[in-house]
Amino acid sequence: MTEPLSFEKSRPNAHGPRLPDADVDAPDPTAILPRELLRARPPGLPRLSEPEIMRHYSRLASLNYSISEQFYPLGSCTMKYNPVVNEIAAALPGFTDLHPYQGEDTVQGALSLMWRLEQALCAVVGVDRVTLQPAAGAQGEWTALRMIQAYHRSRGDARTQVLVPDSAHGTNPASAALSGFEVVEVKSGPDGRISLADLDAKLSPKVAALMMTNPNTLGLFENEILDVAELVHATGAMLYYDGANLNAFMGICRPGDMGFDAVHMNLHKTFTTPHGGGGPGAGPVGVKADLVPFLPAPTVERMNGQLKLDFKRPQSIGRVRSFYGNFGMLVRAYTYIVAMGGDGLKQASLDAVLSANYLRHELEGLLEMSHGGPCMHEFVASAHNLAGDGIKALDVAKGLLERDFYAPTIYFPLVVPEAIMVEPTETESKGTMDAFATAIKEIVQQARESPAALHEAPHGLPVGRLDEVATARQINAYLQGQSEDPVLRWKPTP
Amino acid sequence: MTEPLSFEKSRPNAHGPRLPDADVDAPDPTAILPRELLRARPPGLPRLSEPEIMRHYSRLASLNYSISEQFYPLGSCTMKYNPVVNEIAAALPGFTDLHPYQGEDTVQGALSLMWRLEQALCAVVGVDRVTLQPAAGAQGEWTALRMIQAYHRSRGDARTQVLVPDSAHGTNPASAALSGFEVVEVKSGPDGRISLADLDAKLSPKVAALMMTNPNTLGLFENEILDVAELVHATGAMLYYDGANLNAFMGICRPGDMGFDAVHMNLHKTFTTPHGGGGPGAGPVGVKADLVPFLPAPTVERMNGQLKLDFKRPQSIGRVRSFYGNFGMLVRAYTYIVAMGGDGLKQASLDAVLSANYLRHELEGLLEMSHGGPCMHEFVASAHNLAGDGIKALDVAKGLLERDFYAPTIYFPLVVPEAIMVEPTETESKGTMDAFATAIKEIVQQARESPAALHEAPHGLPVGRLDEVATARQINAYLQGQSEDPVLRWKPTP
Amino acid sequence: MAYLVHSPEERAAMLAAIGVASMDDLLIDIPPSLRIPALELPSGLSEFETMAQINALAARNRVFADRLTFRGGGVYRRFIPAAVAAVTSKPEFYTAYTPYQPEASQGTLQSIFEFQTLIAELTALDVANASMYDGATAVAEAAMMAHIHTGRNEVVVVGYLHPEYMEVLRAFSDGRGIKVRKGTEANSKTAAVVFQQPDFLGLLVDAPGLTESAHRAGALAIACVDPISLAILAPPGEYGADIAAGEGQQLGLSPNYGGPHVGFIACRKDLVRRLPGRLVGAAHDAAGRRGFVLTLTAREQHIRRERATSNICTNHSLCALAASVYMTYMGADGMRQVAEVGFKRAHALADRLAAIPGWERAFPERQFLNEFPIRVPKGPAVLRKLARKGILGGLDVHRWFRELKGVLTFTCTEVNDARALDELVEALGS
Amino acid sequence: MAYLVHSPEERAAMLAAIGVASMDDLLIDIPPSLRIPALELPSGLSEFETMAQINALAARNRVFADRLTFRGGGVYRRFIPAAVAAVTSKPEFYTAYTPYQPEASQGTLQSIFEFQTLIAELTALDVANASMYDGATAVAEAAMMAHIHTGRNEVVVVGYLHPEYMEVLRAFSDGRGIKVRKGTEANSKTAAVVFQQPDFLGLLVDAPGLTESAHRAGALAIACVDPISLAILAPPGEYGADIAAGEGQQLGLSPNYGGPHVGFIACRKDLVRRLPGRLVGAAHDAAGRRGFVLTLTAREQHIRRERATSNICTNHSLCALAASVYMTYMGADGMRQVAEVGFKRAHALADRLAAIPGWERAFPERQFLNEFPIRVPKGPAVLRKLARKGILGGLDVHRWFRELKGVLTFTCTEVNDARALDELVEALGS
Ligand SMILES: Cc1ncc(COP(=O)(O)O)c(C=O)c1O
Ligand SMILES: Cc1ncc(COP(=O)(O)O)c(C=O)c1O
Repeated sequence: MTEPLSFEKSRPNAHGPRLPDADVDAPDPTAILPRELLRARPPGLPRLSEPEIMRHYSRLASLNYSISEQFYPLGSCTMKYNPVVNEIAAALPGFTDLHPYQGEDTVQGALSLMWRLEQALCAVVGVDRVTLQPAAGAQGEWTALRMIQAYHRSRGDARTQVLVPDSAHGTNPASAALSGFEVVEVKSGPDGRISLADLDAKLSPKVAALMMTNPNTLGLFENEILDVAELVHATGAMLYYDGANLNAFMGICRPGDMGFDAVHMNLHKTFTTPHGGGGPGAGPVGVKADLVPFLPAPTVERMNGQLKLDFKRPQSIGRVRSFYGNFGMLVRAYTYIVAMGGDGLKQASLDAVLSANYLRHELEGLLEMSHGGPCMHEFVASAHNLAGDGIKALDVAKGLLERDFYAPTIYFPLVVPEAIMVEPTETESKGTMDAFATAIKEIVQQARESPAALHEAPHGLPVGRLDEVATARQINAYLQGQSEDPVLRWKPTP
Repeated sequence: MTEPLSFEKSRPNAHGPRLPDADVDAPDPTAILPRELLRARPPGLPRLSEPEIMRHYSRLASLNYSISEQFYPLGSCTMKYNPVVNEIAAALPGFTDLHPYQGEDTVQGALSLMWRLEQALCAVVGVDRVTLQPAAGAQGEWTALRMIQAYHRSRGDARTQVLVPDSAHGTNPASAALSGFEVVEVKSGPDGRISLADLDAKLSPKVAALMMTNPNTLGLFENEILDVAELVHATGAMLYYDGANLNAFMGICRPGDMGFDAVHMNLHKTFTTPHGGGGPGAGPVGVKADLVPFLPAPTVERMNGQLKLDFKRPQSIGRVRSFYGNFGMLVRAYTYIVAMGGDGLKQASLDAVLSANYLRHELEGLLEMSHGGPCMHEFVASAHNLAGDGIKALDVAKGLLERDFYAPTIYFPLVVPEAIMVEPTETESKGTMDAFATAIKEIVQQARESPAALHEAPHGLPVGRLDEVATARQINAYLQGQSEDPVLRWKPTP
Repeated sequence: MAYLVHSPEERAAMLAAIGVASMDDLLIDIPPSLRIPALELPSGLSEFETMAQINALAARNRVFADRLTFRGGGVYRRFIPAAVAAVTSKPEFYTAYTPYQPEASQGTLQSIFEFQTLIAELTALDVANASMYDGATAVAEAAMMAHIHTGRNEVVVVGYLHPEYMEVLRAFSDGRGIKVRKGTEANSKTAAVVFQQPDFLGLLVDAPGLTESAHRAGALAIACVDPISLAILAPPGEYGADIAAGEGQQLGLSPNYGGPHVGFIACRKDLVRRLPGRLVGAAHDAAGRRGFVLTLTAREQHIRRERATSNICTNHSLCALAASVYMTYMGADGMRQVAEVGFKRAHALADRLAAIPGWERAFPERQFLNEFPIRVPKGPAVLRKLARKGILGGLDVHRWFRELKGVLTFTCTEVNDARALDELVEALGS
Repeated sequence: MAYLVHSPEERAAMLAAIGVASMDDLLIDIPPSLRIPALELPSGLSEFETMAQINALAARNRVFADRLTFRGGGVYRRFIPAAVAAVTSKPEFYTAYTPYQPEASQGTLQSIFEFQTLIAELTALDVANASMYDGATAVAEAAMMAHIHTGRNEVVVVGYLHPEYMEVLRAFSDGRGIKVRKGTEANSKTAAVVFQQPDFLGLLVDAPGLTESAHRAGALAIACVDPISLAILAPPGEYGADIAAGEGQQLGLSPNYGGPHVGFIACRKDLVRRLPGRLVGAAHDAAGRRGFVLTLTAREQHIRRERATSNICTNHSLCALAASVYMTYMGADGMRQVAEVGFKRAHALADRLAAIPGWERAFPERQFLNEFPIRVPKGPAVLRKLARKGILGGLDVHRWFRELKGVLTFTCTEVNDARALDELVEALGS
């Protein structure tokens, strides 16, 4: 099945929507506004009738794999079941129809939800306060680093470096750079954990913070985390927690207890807000007391039995985005937390760890494992052992697509060659994991017996492997004026 | 893609739902109720967690073709676009959460909707009153026949026969039989219309009614309808209109004006309530004044500015189902009528006729047409011309499935050999119809060049042609005690 | 005119392709005297204005909170898992037709096959059909099955069958010349004995005994059952009833002012060929893959025409799907739990109501599950008082049964939390 | 514990397969001192109880009817076609991740490609990206692009830019050592001139003139635009602005108490490599079939890490999808019509409000579209009075701008019908 672009289906004067009339006595814009402020040519939007539009998007939807239909073991992304009741909660008019500039007395339910969510997240990660403002994980990182920067500056301490492990996610160094820091990489040791020796070597009074995730991106718990924290704190630097991997230990242990000073969480991972094909998410940041004065404004505060938005925070780093965060996602995450409870969240993490270890065990012997077990909620395998047959991680991924599974994260973390990062989550059954292991077994066999066929995977999907290199080349040609086709957008054939 | 049965995925003690506790002091049922009234063995329902259930049904959904994704030219079924706003209207708590035994003063909005819908339907078909009670078209037929029966009986006239054209839908004779009538078939003439001569021959004082649809199931307007009506009425019989084909002439002409005394409508065809994979629908029946006393109770009446349910209808045929009809479907139909308006409904019918004639024209030369044109909103072609290649209507249907189209109605009406009944409706674009014509062209070519391949169609769907004969044989074996497999339900392997 | 597609240019192009000058040329078969100039209805509205109208209608209804709804009588407020609407609102399900082309309809077909199995399990009978319109027509169709099967022309209804089901049963019977009799005993003319368990008032009947006496007379036993009750109560199959029929609204469907709901019907093996409506069975393709098809269609109107077992065509598939999702979500344990919660709360409430001066249990010697009759002074006034406090009180059944003056039936389910019971009792006291 | 899957038996079987005795054996890497006994949160609830809590929270908010909402300030009530939610609520869209595997993500990829095209058409610029978090971050990222492109370290903001966008621009700039200056003129240090059209008060600015003067100083011109306004107003591409950025909430998204909404950003061809975030391009497979892929990823954090154009990863795809459905549904004509309806109603309202004794247009010499500032005596009291009557009156902008004491901005869109304007004026009179 394929589907043309809406632009390609468009016809002039196709039946369009009926809309209300103005019904007041007032002149047309063209009668009042100066000509140079008016649009000369109408925008080339497609013109399609409602029945055609609905079919168009229904057909597009059916071209996607998604958690709703497929196992989606995308490591580092915690693709767990998105509860339908969350969607109902978030669609309540009592939430969706609130204007962000309504009076606080008219939004006590919304503020209460934010307050309670903040309390719950504080309990999960062990911090003193949480800001719900950041729109996603990356923005949470940057928000936290700006608070750390403000903290140091407030003490007259102009620190210029941020340490980032070599296994870190790309947003970590990018967020550090966006905050004006120099990024210094810290090496992993042979056991996949951060090298204390290298850390020691890189630490200095110039260092503002070390960014870590735990379990790290190899799925391994940083068992020397307390030593790491001591080393870092000893130099006056702060410890930052990238919460992408929080699903590993809710109710089991807490980043705050490990010594982390600031923690971002991805509500669109751990707390089941759907990923939407690339967002929106939400990236709240929790901080220990030292950093509280620097939280973005406004915070939600309780005063005289009423909840208020507190904008008067003199040391605040200010605003990182408009309004109060992705409120709709906060509703979903809070609904999830209420339904799961403390007991449920803990069992979720236990099951996530159990599932990952089970699936890891089933794949051992088929794929190389990056490091010894046990793992936490995810593990990194490698297609390295298939290299002799000319097979790469990419081929394994495509072989999985062909077998009705989404693919694990591949080529990340960078420290593992041909990395295949698998995160089953707690909401996948043993039966599904067994079927996945069987698929990997088939693929490994196919790699040996008919690698050429595997190179051509996936078959039976809407398209085969797409030539991304050619695309990049064509864009280049366009940007250099050698071609009329922008490649990045549809253009009518002249 | 395939999907096991929920029963096959079930595991004992799989994580189930949390439910509220009773929270009151009261004994267990087992402590009070006599043992012989208690269940001995729990029912064998599947046990699955919510994430698994949602994936199960999501995967099942993706195995279906539907109007939302495919052209669905199922003749006689009017598979037009189902507006999404109808679903929103029907899901309003102000409608869904009404108990049927609430006081009338608390449901004035609901009664008003029913009242207005009745008025609108009266206007569309040209009758005096409409009952909204019947659950579907077939029930509407039966309801109307019972009213006609009651009418004759009220006049001391015990008529025992109902005339049904040979091209009629199966529900027509079945509904007549259910009402205790003897069914007498009336022949079609060579032009596909009812034969006046045969009608005349079959009419007698024993005849209670003639059931007709117009345009008839061949998509042809019964151009002698006024003569038919005169003949029928002259014998004291009534004329009944099967409204399945009403989409052909809303705003163009009215069954009431043609002489029909009772008219059923399929809201799930003409008025866009979705068909749900086999219902629920709604089959309101409109009647002329003579039949009004016999309408099912209750009707909605206006008294002192309030709307009331009127149960006191002494001549009523009584109730044909519980409560007041498929109210949720009435909401959808009314929403559609408001959005379309009189002008829109008329244009819908004009476009439906135009589309059918256009597609008919494009297919002429590829398939045989049952009769000459013009047609109304649908037309009947035949695979007869492919018989030389051993190709049947069924093969054409499967070839269409393979090409991402749902199939037309086949083998109906019975009067056309290898019938292929095509109804494009007004909500399919010219582009879609052109693509369909191209697909038929390909199939006709394939029928000539490689009929064996066409016999094996469809490829690429979840299953190939299923052996229905074997199924019937296995059921037979089960029913005769020769097999343990009920075939009609899943059974655990012992 | 919201849901049209063609542009004026396309209309012209199609007319030209057909080779006619105007739409009138396509409508030549319609006698000119029949043509009307326009449809006398208001003009179409924008979606925004349409919804404003519809919202205004919805706002003119009064919705009682589920927790404060104690009225049942065949339609109940229950917890409906969000999963249900998430499934039934999938366009792939709700915009498909009856699955005539099995290869392109496996989603619908498999879900019906699962529904048939779920109902068969719940009723402990051999086979269930794809669905009926509602409980009333399911019971009536069951009686028709018995009539065909036994060749007998009388149906005996024992006890308090839902009065609307009774009316529909009479309507169905009337056409076929079958006599419906209220009574207690079958005789040699009786095709079937019909009883409801629990009955319309919520009371339990001696289903095993009634079944046995029906069989003694050579009649079939038709049990009209509440599907949730079957998590606790003996199912028809366990006590030997031949046909089970009932209303599935409680399985995940909203009250909806009475519809659409869903009827179900299940029977013993030897009655399968008498079943009305659709039946789905397992089948295989040439490659040996399992799939599902409509089967035993020789019973149905499109094949058998006037000799069909029923005229039903469109049934209530999507509601059956809702019921399947509900039953699969709840499982046997979940259904048992909600049945027990309702039982306990109703028993607690019955005691508290019977303690109100002047109030008394209507049939104190009879057992009930989660709905029960209570005799009160001035029922209508009580109900009006409760309504003023936002409570939808019991159902006044006197409307249907002369002998039940002053009798209200109250219902409790898992949505009526303990605090709601307090509120009801307080409201009555005040 | 609603969303778990494993049975106790399966947990045991998996532990056994792994070869460990208990979960503790899998958690050995966690220092015992870090283990906590339990999470200090209430126990989980049933779905029914969960929703009772959430419904209670929602009920503690006051929703103003859309037709009686005259407050804007960056977030607007508009007609949202039902089609929008019908698309975005499809699980195939909302439960997918960023489309890393193109063969299994064509639905998401093609819809983003369409979004990019729609935004490019609307802004009349060459290329748009896949989406940003919101209007504020889109404007800030646009300024970062200008900084990278020109190598200059100052951004000049002209006129009334949304105060929250200004704050975010400052936050972004602060980290990168860029100076943000309010002013009117660019100079040789200026990377970009930023202006909003219409501005925060709803007033039109001389966008062509500002663009020209930016270019004269060698700076880029960044236009922060209202997408609906572009159906009427000259788009950035027509007057030569280099980058357009803005907030897409009006394109089919609810106010949602401020989010999620969606930011968009479009630019001239020569700035494409500076764009933050995802970009989708057309590609072909070996069989020549067209598909879509994420492309130019060398700009992004997962490849370029600390040298990426931005740190953005997860963006607002589903909101961009909503905007695409909206724009496709409305088409150029539909967008023009709603823009005109808002324009006319706002002009009618402005006249009526300015006629109230003591009230006067705040910038009578300036043009506006559908939002306008008006100076009133005792603004806060006026708003309180309106709120009591169910009307969400204008926005008091004094909160952000000291010079605008007593100034309220009122907004009209297609949802504020003529009768609603009457009600507003009547309420003010009473
Ligand atoms: C380890 C890690 N850190 C940070 C992020 C960034 O989060 P977001 O995509 O929400 O910005 C991700 C998400 O992909 C991640 O996996
Ligand atoms: C011509 C005709 N009459 C009657 C019916 C029966 O309608 P329903 O399926 O709603 O009972 C149909 C529907 O298939 C039909 O096409």
